[in-house]
Amino acid sequence: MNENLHGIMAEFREPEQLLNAVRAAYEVGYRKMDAYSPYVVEGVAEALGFKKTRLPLLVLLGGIAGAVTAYAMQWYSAVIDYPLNVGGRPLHSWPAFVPITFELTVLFAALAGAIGMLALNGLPKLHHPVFNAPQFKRASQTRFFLCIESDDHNFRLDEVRDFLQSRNPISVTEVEK
Amino acid sequence: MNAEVEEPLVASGYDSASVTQKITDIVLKCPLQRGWLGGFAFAFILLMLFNFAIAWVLSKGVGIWGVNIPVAWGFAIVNFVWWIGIGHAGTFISAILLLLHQDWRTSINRFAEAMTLFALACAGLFPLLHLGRPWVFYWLLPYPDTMDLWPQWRSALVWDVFAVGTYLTVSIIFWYIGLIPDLATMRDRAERKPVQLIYGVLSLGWRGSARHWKRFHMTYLLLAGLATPLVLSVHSVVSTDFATAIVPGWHSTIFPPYFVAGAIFSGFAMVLTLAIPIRKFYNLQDFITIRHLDNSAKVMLATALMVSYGYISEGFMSWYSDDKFEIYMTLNRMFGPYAPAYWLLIFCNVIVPQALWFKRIRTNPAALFIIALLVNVGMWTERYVIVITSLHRDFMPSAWGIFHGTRWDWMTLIGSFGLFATLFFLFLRVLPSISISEMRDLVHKKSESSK
Amino acid sequence: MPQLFERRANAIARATLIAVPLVVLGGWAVLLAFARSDFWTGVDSPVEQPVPFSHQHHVGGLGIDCRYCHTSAETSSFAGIPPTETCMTCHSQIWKDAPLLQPVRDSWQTGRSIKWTRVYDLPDYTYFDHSIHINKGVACASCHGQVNEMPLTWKTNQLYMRWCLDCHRHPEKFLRPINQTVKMNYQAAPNQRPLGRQLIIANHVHTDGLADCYTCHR
Amino acid sequence: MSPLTGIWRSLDHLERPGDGSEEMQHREFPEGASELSDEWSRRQFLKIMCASIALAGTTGCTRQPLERIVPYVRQPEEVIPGRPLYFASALTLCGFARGVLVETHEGRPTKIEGNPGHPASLGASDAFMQAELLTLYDAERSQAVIHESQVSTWDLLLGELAGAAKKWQGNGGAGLRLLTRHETSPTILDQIARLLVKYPRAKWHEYDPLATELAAPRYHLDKAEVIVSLGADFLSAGPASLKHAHDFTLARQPKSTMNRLYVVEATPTLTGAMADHRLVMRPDDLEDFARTLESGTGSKVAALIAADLHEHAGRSLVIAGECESAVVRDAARRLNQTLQNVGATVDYPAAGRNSARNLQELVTDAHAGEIDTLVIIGGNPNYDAPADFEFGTLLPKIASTIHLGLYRNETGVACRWHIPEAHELESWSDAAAFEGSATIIQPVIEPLFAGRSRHELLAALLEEPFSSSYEIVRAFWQKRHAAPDFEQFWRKALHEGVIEDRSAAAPASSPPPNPPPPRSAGLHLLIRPSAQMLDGKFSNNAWLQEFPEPMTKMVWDNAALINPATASRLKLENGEVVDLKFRGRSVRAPIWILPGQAEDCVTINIGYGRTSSGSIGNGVGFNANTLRLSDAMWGGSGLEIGKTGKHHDLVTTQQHWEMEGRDQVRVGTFAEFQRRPDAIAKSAELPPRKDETLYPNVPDNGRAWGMAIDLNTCIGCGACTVACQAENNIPVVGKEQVGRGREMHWIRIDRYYEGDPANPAIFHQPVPCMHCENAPCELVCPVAATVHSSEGLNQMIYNRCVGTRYCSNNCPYKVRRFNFLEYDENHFEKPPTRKLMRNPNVTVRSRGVMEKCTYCIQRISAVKIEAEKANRLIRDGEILPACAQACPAGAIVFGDINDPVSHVSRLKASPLNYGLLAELNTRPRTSYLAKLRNPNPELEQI
Repeated sequence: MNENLHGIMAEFREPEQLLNAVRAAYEVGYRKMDAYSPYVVEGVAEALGFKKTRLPLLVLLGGIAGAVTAYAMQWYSAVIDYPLNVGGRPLHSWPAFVPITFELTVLFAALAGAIGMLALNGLPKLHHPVFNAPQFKRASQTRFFLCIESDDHNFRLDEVRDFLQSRNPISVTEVEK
Repeated sequence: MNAEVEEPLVASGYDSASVTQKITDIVLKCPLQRGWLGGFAFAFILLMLFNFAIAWVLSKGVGIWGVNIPVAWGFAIVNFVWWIGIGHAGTFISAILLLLHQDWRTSINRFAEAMTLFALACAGLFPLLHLGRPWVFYWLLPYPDTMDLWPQWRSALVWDVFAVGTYLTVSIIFWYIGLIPDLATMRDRAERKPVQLIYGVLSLGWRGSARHWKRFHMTYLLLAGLATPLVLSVHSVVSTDFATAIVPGWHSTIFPPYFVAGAIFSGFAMVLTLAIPIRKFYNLQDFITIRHLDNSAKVMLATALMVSYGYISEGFMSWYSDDKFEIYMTLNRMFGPYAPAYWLLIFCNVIVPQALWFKRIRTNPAALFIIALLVNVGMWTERYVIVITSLHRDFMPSAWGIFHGTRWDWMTLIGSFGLFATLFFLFLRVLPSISISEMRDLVHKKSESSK
Repeated sequence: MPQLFERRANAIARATLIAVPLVVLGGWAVLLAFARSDFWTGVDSPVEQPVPFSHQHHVGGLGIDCRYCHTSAETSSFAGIPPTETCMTCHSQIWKDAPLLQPVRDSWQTGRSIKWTRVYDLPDYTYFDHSIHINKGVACASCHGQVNEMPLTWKTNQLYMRWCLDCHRHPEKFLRPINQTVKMNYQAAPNQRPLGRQLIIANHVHTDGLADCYTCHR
Repeated sequence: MSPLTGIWRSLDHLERPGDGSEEMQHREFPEGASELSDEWSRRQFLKIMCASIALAGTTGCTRQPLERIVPYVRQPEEVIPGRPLYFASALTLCGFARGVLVETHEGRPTKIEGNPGHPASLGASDAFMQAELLTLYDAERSQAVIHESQVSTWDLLLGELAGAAKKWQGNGGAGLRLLTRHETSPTILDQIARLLVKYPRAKWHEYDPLATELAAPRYHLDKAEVIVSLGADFLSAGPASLKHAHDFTLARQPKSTMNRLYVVEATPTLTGAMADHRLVMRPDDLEDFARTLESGTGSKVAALIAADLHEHAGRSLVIAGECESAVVRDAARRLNQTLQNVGATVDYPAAGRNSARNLQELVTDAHAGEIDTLVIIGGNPNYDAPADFEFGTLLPKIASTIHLGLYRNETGVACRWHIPEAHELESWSDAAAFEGSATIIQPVIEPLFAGRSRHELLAALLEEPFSSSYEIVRAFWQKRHAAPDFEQFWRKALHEGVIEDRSAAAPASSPPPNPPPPRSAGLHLLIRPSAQMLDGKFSNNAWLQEFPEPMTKMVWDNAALINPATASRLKLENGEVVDLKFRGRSVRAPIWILPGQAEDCVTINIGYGRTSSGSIGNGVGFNANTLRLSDAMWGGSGLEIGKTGKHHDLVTTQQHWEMEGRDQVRVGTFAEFQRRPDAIAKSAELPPRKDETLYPNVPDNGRAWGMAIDLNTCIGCGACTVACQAENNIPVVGKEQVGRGREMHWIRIDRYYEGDPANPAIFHQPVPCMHCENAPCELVCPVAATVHSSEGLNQMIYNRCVGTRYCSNNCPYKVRRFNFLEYDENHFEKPPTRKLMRNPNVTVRSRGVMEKCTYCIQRISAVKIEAEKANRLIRDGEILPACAQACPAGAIVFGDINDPVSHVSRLKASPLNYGLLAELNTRPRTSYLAKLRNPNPELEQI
């Protein structure tokens, strides 16, 4: 069979079709597949067997890092490195250290979230096989796609095509690597 | 919101295709209109005026402004606070309303966020220009210097640096993340290769994978969750620039909430000031419907009431505190040399918004537009009153003085509109000014519910 | 739909995303390092003078005391640059016609001063007083280095504030017995720190407030 | 110190006359200045600061420009580079010497202080004395001999004089006239005497616009318990004012007794502000008052005051103003005699009349054409002579007119010859103090502009072989003190700065007698010297132009002062320009409404409206001399005011004069004080107790600097303001900037009124930085540019300041000043001479940084270093901030408040001590002593 095959892609008009197709494919036993849609379709990801993401944890860690960095920096510089008598206030004026601690917490958390999202999504990925699909342009506009990939362990070209055809898509195409 | 009386969020007869087309065509298809060119040219002229004013103040010093002793803070700070305030609506709409599941935010959050960024850009400039020696601004940042010195963490100005810096960064991230799917759409709808390439790079190769969508949404929610306290904190920190001082009229515990309310108030005013012309100009009445205007107006009304409460409690507290300095300051605000400014702000921020109690006015774009403009003026005046009248007569009568903005002050203020408008006009031309993916979602949900 | 980008675009894109922050940070680090470099601060690079005066010869070779020329080092904020007269006390007798010394003789005849170039040049807003340092056991060499080994004169420290602070916060690291302050051949004691602590008492060094801003800035 | 300092280069200097300017530019003490050439490196520095935008992230990496060190060729043995030298000399006011100590750095005078050993200054100074320094360095002083408005030379003048001399030898000097200001210099008087012997028919005239009373009485205010001033501003005007202020405050201390001061005057003065009872009346009413005071009958008030005087016979004193009519002055004198005050509190020295004739005679002779050569030595008669003399029209009538003066002023311009005069700090001379003791005036710097001394000109007239001023003066004193110990005498005289030699008793000048003004309704004109310009002598002095007038707080202008009631009656308002018509002459002047001014009295100050003063003084204010008549030198009745509908912006440094019940100045009576000493200071809101705080008590390093300002003795003269300006390189910013509220003075004098605007109580309060222990300014600075020192100083670090100006907003006292522009490069600070005058121990602040009072940290450091070197403690009073040193009333005291016996600690322990706005819990280190009044209880009832 074609070594240069990325997978087989079906194009649907309605999100519900996609959702059902994915559920079915999963039951059949396909795992290495992905769905593409112009906006988020509830349930598809779960149907693909994608349960939970580690993003929240990343964000939490980022936040903690920010808080610690901020407070440590302020405490060290004001108490240890160059203690100065500022208006008779204590060197360790912790209430005054809170705002910056808060801000850096948010900053680090946000950065962690954004970078984490890109990293986990493997973005940027300017070149991707699915773009080879002629009609894939519409994936970002109106249509819904399901692509069952060739490296799935029970990928059989004909079975997959038949399976997808059975979900009455607009079209079914082979996607080159 | 009970649906039967509610105006729809999107006019009927739209599916994701037409939505996509209508929004992307503004950028990709429709030719340069005369209106856009004219507006841009005017904005650009103002921007050049801004540059000139900045060049002059950098070469001569802040002495060209009206600032003096006792009124050592002038327009620069007033403009800073004003712009920052305006910069609050965007994040408020996209973050807080998102968490509150207000899906009417959908069609206005994109350019509200853009507005936030451009407002922050203007705001960010003023503290720098305000400095006596702008070329050493970086001494406010912590870094290993040759003097073993650090910023003075007890100063609210340092908090400001971090607050505004964080807010700017997070807003950009939030905005950009939200843009990615739309950039992909642009990439796929663009005809010309270079345009495709540009949007292609910017969209980072987004392909709408379900897993990606999942993480995308998660991130978007998390960011919203982070931005919500942030947006509240930023203007609170800005308010501490005043509240941590001992100056009568500044030293007040109500400042943080009262500043935040004021910020959102002025923010929504600016949203309307922009939305109403845009929807007309690009015939987006179907997306930015009367309902959006109505809701925004409601938010304005609510925040206007909070701000009014702020004014009242300020007056009450100064009487209640029985502090001779506070009392004098309050009376001086109302009846002193700057009384006209005070009554102007009361008129714009307290009296005028009362009109928004009436649906007829809330749903009348023209009226709303005028009210929004008045509120913008009113909020600027409020900051002017807070800064100037508090300073010009504080503790030592012997040191009392008066402040007048010079023509350079006004040039810098007006010029900053130029910067804001220029950026905004460019934004309209190169980016989808309404979130396409979210609109699709909306249209979809709508068709669902109609089924 | 044809691919908009080739395969390698992915690698390039990721590389740039990682490179940009690295370059920015790196550049900043380089800038910081440069500011502290001897090249920028001019440490160890001889300063051109109207007369190529050799401390090595006069101090190291002839063993002339610092204070013979820098007369006010012990009494005034300014250590003093010798008037032409001082040079002529010897050079009216020896090296009378050395071409190198022509500027000195000119100055002596015309009554116009020799214009030396500063080697240790503090900013105008920083006030340093030689006398108090000498009188409290801070040696000439502590700041000026082994001038007795300098054929031409250069500075041996960067004169950054943190450098001043180092001694103002921990004088014990540098103090000498007062009678050793002008000695060029002084060997730092192995037990400098404990010795230093004793010297703080012995030399009546009041350490509190040494790091006050007003100690140096007015 | 070497007496030769002044002349060690003057011989080679002689060969090159008239190249002052060139000298200035290129040879400004290259030998002397073995230190950085300041102004250059500073400009460079600014540029590089700007460049550092590019280098963000690497402070301190602004590479220093190459700087030169310029050593001496031959180092004067008394000079130690980096250490100042002090010379005792004297400056004259109306001709009378006031001893000074001049601080010089490498040959550059940088500060003037009073000479503690001198009877007329007692170590104190006033604004004029302080500001002389600026005049010395004024690049607009005349720099070349001018003949027929062409640059000429001294030698050519000598030639012309030689020609004239032949004629004079023939006719005994007929037609030769000498016009001087009031002269007390023994040497000058001697030279003139010899000239008059040589040319018996030559005549000498003296004219001084502020001529002091013939044989001025000498007051001993320390001995007087009840003082009545009849229009006399003895505390702040005249050559003895410093002594008066000093003695007055001695008797003002609230001990078992405290002196009582009645002041009767028409226009508010500093003396009036100090009064326990201030009676406001027109000059003609004042005469009646004087009479009733004598008779003890008449008005009840007068009777009560008279009674008080008689109660204190022998311990009382009546002082008549020099501007008052003979009637008043004679009354005062008779009163003092009947009260047996003469010999106790006042002496009337024998009228040592000198042979000078007055200006009147000169004018008559000139019109009679009897004068062919008029030599004007100093002065500016063409500007300040009485208007009816028409001096301007008279000068051209004289064949040869020669003017010697510091400036080519109105007179210099009108004379055929003008010779630049050497400043008193540039040349040798001598002068007598008000009470007769002489002082050798020794120069502290080479003549900057090749000026000539009066001695040299007189010597030339005497056709004596050239000898320097030094030789002339020394020769005179050798003759006067012909003794073998002359050398010691001479050195002692120079070192002490005063010669106990009454034989040089000051012959006072002949005053313009003021006839009793004819009674008449209508407005009364009062012409008074200016507290800033004096008689115009200082009109090109930017420090004094920007020195707030003590009563009006006005700068860069003079005005027609008028009482509120009169103003409202005539519908006049501040700044309205009016025509003042007085006996057929008129002048345009802006109105200023002044509380405490007598009704229907208009006061105008002379010294303004100059036309040939220089770029600073020209066209500032209006010329009051145009209304000054020889028979009404100090004004008179018959003034009319005509409206013009024009307006002139008048600028003051204080707009609001009410205290708004905030107790800045706390006042009580002596009686209250005796009953409950602490009642007065505690009359207002009290600060929180020391332990009412969440903050840790910051330990200091043993010393804690503090300051106490005694409002009871402060007379509000403002000497501190100018002294501070001189000491701390404080820039002048000009009228426009002051108008915008940007004056730079580190210590200001606040003036408050209380009560009836017709005759309010007037308070003065000096306000420097309070050096708060809980300093609000420090808390808000984002870059730690202002923080606390271990000795409790509120440090301001200019080079760290980024200029957010938050500290100023948060300073309740508003004592911080900001460099809104590059003031160091403005018109007043730019001239190269100004750079020489800088105090090398104080940083010159660049644009965009905050600055404020430092308690004169440079002086603290200097003393600390000396004490440390000697391993000794700092003595109490060893450190004197400039303001404290200048204050004639000793009202400002500085020291260590940790030392319980230090003067400042004792003052702070006084029950009168209170902190300004201390209820804000700022814990100011500068505190005030409440003001006491000692009113006459019976008079209170009326």
